[in-house]
Amino acid sequence: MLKAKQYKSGVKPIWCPGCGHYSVLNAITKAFAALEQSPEQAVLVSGIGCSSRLPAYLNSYGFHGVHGRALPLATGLKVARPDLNVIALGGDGDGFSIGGNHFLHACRRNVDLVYVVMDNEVYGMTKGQASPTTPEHWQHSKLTPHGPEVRPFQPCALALAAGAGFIARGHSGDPNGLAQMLFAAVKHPGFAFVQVLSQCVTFCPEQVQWKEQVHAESVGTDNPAEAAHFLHSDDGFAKGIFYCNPRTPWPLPHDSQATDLREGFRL
Amino acid sequence: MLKAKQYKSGVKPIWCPGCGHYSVLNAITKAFAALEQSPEQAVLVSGIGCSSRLPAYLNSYGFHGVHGRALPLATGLKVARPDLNVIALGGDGDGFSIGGNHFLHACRRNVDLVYVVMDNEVYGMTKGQASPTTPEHWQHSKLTPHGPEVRPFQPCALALAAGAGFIARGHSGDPNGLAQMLFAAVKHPGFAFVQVLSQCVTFCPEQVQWKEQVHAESVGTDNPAEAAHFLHSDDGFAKGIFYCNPRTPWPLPHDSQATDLREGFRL
Amino acid sequence: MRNLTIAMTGSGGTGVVALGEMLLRAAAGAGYYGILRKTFGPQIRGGESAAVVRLGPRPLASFCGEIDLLLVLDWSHFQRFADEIPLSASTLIIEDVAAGARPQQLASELLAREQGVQVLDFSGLAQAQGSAHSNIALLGYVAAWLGCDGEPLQSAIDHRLHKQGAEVVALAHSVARAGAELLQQAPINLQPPDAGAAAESPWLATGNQLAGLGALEAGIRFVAAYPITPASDALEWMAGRIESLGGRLVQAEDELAAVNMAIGAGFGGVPAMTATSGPGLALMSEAMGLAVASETPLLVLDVMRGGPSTGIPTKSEQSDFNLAVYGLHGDAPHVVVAALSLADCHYSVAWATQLASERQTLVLVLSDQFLGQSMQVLPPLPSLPFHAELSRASLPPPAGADYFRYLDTDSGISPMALPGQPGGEYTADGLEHSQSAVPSARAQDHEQQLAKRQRKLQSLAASTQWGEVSALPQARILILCWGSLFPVALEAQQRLQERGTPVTVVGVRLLAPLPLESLLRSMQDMAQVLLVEQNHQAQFAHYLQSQLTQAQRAGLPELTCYSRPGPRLFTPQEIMQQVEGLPRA
Amino acid sequence: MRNLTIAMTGSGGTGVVALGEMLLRAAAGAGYYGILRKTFGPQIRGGESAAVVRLGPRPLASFCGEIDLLLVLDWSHFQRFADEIPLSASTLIIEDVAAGARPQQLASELLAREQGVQVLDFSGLAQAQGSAHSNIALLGYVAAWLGCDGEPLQSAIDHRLHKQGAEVVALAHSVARAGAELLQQAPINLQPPDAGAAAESPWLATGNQLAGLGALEAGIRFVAAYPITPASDALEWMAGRIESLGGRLVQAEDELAAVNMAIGAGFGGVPAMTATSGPGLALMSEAMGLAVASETPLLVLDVMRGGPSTGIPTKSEQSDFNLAVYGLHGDAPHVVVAALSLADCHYSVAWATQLASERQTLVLVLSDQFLGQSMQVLPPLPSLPFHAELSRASLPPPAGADYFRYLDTDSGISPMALPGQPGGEYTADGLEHSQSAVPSARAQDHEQQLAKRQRKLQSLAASTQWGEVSALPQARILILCWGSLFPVALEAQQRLQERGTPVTVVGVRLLAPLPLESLLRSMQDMAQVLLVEQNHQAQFAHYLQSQLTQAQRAGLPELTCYSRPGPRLFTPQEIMQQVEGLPRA
Ligand SMILES: Cc1ncc(C[n+]2csc(CCOP(=O)(O)OP(=O)(O)O)c2C)c(N)n1
Ligand SMILES: Cc1ncc(C[n+]2csc(CCOP(=O)(O)OP(=O)(O)O)c2C)c(N)n1
Ligand code: SF4
Ligand code: SF4
Ligand SMILES: [Mg+2]
Ligand SMILES: [Mg+2]
Repeated sequence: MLKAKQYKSGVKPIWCPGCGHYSVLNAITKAFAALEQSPEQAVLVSGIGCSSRLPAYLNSYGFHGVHGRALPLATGLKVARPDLNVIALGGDGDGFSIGGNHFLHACRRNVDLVYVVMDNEVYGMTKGQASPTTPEHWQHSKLTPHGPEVRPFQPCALALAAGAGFIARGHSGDPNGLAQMLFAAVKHPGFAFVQVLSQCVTFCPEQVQWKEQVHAESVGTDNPAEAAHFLHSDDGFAKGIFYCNPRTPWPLPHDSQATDLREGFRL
Repeated sequence: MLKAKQYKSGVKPIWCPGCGHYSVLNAITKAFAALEQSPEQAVLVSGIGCSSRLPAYLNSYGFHGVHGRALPLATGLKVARPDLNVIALGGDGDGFSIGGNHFLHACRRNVDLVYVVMDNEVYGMTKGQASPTTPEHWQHSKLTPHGPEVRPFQPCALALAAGAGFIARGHSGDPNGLAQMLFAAVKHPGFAFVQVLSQCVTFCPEQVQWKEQVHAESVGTDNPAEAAHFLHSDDGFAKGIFYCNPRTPWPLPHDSQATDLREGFRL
Repeated sequence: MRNLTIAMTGSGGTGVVALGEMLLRAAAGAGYYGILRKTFGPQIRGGESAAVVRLGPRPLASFCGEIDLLLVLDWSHFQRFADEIPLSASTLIIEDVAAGARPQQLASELLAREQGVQVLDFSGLAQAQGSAHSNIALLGYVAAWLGCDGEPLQSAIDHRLHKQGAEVVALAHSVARAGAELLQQAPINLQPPDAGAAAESPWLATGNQLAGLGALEAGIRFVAAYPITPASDALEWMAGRIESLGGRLVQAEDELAAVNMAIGAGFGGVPAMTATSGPGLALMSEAMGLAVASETPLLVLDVMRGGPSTGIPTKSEQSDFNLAVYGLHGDAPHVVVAALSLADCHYSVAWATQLASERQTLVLVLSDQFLGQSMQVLPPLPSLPFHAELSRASLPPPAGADYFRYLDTDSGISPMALPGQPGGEYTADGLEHSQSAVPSARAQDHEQQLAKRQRKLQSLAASTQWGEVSALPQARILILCWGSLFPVALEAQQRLQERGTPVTVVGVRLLAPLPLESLLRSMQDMAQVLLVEQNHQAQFAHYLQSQLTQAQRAGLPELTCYSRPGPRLFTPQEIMQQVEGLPRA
Repeated sequence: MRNLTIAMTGSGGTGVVALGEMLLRAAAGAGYYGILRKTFGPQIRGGESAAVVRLGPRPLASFCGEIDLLLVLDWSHFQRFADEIPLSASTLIIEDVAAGARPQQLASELLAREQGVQVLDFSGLAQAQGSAHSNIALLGYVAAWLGCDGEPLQSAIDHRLHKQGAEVVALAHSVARAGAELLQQAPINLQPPDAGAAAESPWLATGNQLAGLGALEAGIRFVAAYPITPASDALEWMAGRIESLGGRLVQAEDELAAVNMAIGAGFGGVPAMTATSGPGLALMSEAMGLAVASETPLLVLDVMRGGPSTGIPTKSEQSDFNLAVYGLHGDAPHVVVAALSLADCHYSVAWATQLASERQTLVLVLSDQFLGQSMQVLPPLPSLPFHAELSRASLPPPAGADYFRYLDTDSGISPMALPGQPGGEYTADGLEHSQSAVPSARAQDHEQQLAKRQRKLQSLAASTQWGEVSALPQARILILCWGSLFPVALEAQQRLQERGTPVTVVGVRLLAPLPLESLLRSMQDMAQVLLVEQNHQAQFAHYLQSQLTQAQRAGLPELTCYSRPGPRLFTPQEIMQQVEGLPRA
């Protein structure tokens, strides 16, 4: 049995001091300790972004792929190697902007993965442009000087509409709570989506206020209509497991006899 | 004033006899007649698929782009040329599989476009593979011999969660009703999504039954929670304008004085 | 040694494609070898279609430019195939009474021809039995002429129609018999091709199916793909079989997902692939670079079609060469292999499967619509010695704390740990990295890793699988080609020899890294080298030139390049014409 | 004519980059020309960073390998820049007392050097005034030495800090003054560079900004893009300005959307572009083919970084050449242009903007991180005669019912109707099509359209803008390069001439179609040709060879290629060394 700290790789994170992603890293190691995860059986798969650097900081296997493609990479791995505990992770830009299509289809496909999005409502790595979850009138990027002027994405509501069976939101200010959530997500059979409010102190210093804004909710339901209702009236700062409705993960097992591949070619 | 027929180009459709897409073509010409649309001011933009061949059959401008990218093509055109009436269209594969990300972001971005998806729950053009809207246990494709085994996409529910301001569903069996819907969609300021159940007689002959299954609903609402409730309990065959909540289309106008581009370079 | 080519045209519903398939199968049953090509208009159903069957006593891997017999069930749209079905004065034409008006342009020409047009009442024969299938009557008629109207024809019909029930099959048998009987009253004024002694149990297969076979036999156990013509049927063939081997096929939401899924599986140690065509390959470019940089095995099959852009989706062309060889950003060395025939789809894909695992990188296989979708009668293919897992297993296991995933070894190949293996934990990365897999922007690491990734492929250029050489002792002319032009060039070789012009033919299987020494050796004693390829820009020819040093180039015979795009298939005749037009040939 | 290079290093928070920028601006105000390069570690904040400023009396467009003065605010991580800041025995080092321990490897070397290490108390100076900004004290000190510590320094500080309020500015002024005063007690044991008579009102700009300027001035009115280093700041510059010209910039959800949006706008007649770097360019491959096939104007700016895959995002390399030139599926001719200097980003992008509209196709411009993110003092750039709309308007209007969008004209350019124009209605298509824009799979249409799309670019190869030639009369050696190596080669030329070796330098701006005649002309009288480029595989060199016929190649002088990857910048010295190592030079 390993302690939480023993899941770290020793590679020093590149993150800014105060970045929320540190807490997510800690929450993962805590969850691993609780899960008694053997490091070689876990694989952390990510895209590109500050958040996506995380796999290298863990003592497990990892794949730091290309921007936006953590989910297909993880899907291929998990389908090919169902014995592994595969956790996909990344940022809001990686997951909801360039990776939006894979997010939808992963929710629907329901492969037994955990997907953690460290949502800081900004592109940290590329120095502060708006992401899909950026507030409509946030004017701190030169690329969108008037603000995005577009309504922010609702990741949890979308996950529900797309068919995800486990939907939760955590906060980097509460790594213990987050660790528990991740524990549940790993245990959940099928696709589990965890949105983590994880502040970017460099480009959105206002996010340190989040610790005052988040509020725990115990709305856990397995009823999609109830969940939809809740998520459509949500202020974005509720914390908790909102929806949990396990179904058999994909791919389903099929009976198939051994085939002579060459059979069909013979006249 | 042109008659509906006068909006056709004379190029003979490649569609199979009985294909639902013929009716969608007719519905568009009817809507154009009702709108007194001048052909040169309308542009039909599509991706790839049987459905996406439609622009060539109209007398307007058109762009038959690449698979899945009708919406960005249309978005660029409309933002650059707000004077035009831009209608994006295509199939369920084009729009919800490869094009899923653009669908989400177009709903959210709310550019003043109409997007018509001719949903036949199959890839017609490539000879009958499952699409995102294909029923879970449809086993008629050799590519997915056990069926997709994945829950079908809910295009309207997703459009709502993604932020679309106009959401409707029509049926190719009712071209007049569809024409009225398209009329309303064109008049709607901002992004308008119209899902059309349009049968593929060749690969899903069972879809001719749709005409018995569809039922008109007058649920039009501007309340997202109500709409969400309805769409989450929908059987997929309701017809009508489900949600209509206009907001100012993107891009918003900004005051901006003429700038000397070279100014900032001087010491 | 007489071969013969039979073309069939009709519009949707007349069943010419079914006719072609049953005819090929029946002929194969009677000892013929042969090959079948289907061609369609853009319509999914109800449009024009055609099939061309070539039959003879030896395996036939290509078509020639001549049509000996044209069977017409419906003349409408015939002009659309004018390029693909070139009639000559000696083409015998047999048409159904109900075939409709002959095409204007052809009408006068047809009347003035050496061989007349024979009009027969196949529809009437069918109708007399209550069937609408004039194609079956025609099938019986032609089968009788070929001498395969007995058991071979019956089982071809059974094979095609058995799912439609016993009644349909019985009716078809009797319509076919009526057609066969017609031959006695209306003989075909043409000698049938020679039948041979076909192999014990010959195979009937398309190149796409054989590619799938090669992949699965060599160990592919994960496929992710997005449907696209003309690659889909390779995927469909695998989809029905991979699960019985313990593998899985995923229909992905798009090509970006497909290729990344395959990379994920490959990272997990499961040999993985995707298949696509030009537009999909373009979309995969970024992720293919990831496979290169992260050194993850990845097999990509590109079944080429006419380009650029959506182009001509249902027709063949060799125009994705540039994208396949050069289309990644950064310095991204990888392997590109081209299948040299339908049967070679099996070989090339199996070899490529092993290479991807062995070299831990992207291996691209180029096939094309012609290879992929044509159907051939061929002798049973041998089992091949290519195995993805074996070659993977031969790598040294990671050595605990000192394990360097990207170790700079002599061979350039580093030990690859697999998830689940304790002590091998590392994070694969598309960022440049040090030997220990930690991201690095240092010049030293970058140069080391770039060199290593290049080096691990270099030895491949010397592999015996690099290509196929068909040498003739006195040849002073070399025909150099790649991919699906190889069988065409071989046929040109044979015909040229008959005319007293011996040529040697080389088909290049390994396009990158280019097997330069072997190529130079094959060129060295030649007076002329003719490069042939099927694209507009002579893509391979330019590439070959780019790889030669000034000195090498100076020492070479003159290189002449004959390159033209699809959709017309290459014929032996046009290659012969080029050979005969060479300066001093 | 003395230039001088000053490097500054620190860790995050010490403000070396701000120091560099203010120093360059202050120096420019005092008549210096100069260039600034910033370099960062992977950290967004708090990591290591460095700046290098080169100053002199004439415009400086490149860096040399020598560091004359090293200013150290913090030694930690210095080793990370060892490749980029090569110290020599004659480098003068000035460090702040609080700079921390000198790096192990350097410590003994530093003690044994010709120039000592001067330790000064900049942090103390700042602290004495209640400021934490030792960088400002150092700035004042160096500015005094350069003679720009008066008004020029003040306005450089104002420019940088005015947004932070009057108090901050006032404090900075006084800390800077204290630094300046320190010079009297502690003079710098090095002669400052010569100041010149800088242009009337010199410019300070990065290549990315100048690319943006070129685009907007030539008529770009629509931009869609997805952020990526090092292209984002070109986009950010345009974002703040395009609306005042009536245009729009859209931040797209990904690169696939970005490039398709730009194509949509281009189809609408609005000159449109996107900008990206390697990974994004790879994702755009499919849609770029659409622009080619549908003949839609499209400008794509690729600011290259280290590859393959995510590679080295913040460093420069010329390794996207292959992807840019070859990376589309099918036969897809298009234009590729490379910017030859920071100032040339303006010229090349403006020209490319016009070309895209004029030739109705994809024009790719290659810039790189060095050009894009370095900042230069330069004379005001002239207005250019390139205009996208003008050239578009010169096309004949569609002629009603007979309008053929893809008419096979002599020039290959067909009249392009714009939506809104009655009588011009057509459907642009990526499917192969006839002249009248109706989809077609016929060989005749395919060949005609392929030839037309190729032909419309061919005349470009003869355009006067093809490249820049800096010829010396007696030169028998040619240095051939492209993109950002041109200024480096020019500096090598100048230094070689000083040593009595005259060479000619050619920088190729038009990479595709290749201006072969001009290149052959420039090579013909040479004894040696040295190709230099910054990538691992010698991508351009191979391409050049691929374009030469056997005869052309035989007639050429020997071609030697010197190619190496980033992240190290190329220096004039290493090019000189190559020239001097040439066989008979
Ligand atoms: C194909 C591609 N496009 C763009 C980029 C540039 N890029 C790198 S990270 C990033 C955004 C990261 O934002 P997010 O996912 O929110 O992560 P964060 O840095 O905020 O944790 C972008 C746009 C890239 N690497 N690849
Ligand atoms: C990049 C790319 N991938 C795949 C294809 C192949 N393809 C063409 S149409 C199509 C699906 C069309 O289905 P849908 O959009 O539902 O239209 P339908 O034919 O059913 O009307 C596919 C997969 C392609 N043309 N381009
Ligand atoms: S830029 Fe933001 S997201 Fe990135 S490391 Fe810094 S604080 Fe974290
Ligand atoms: S295949 Fe289906 S969708 Fe396509 S034209 Fe035929 S009926 Fe319509
Ligand atoms: Mg983020
Ligand atoms: Mg469909």
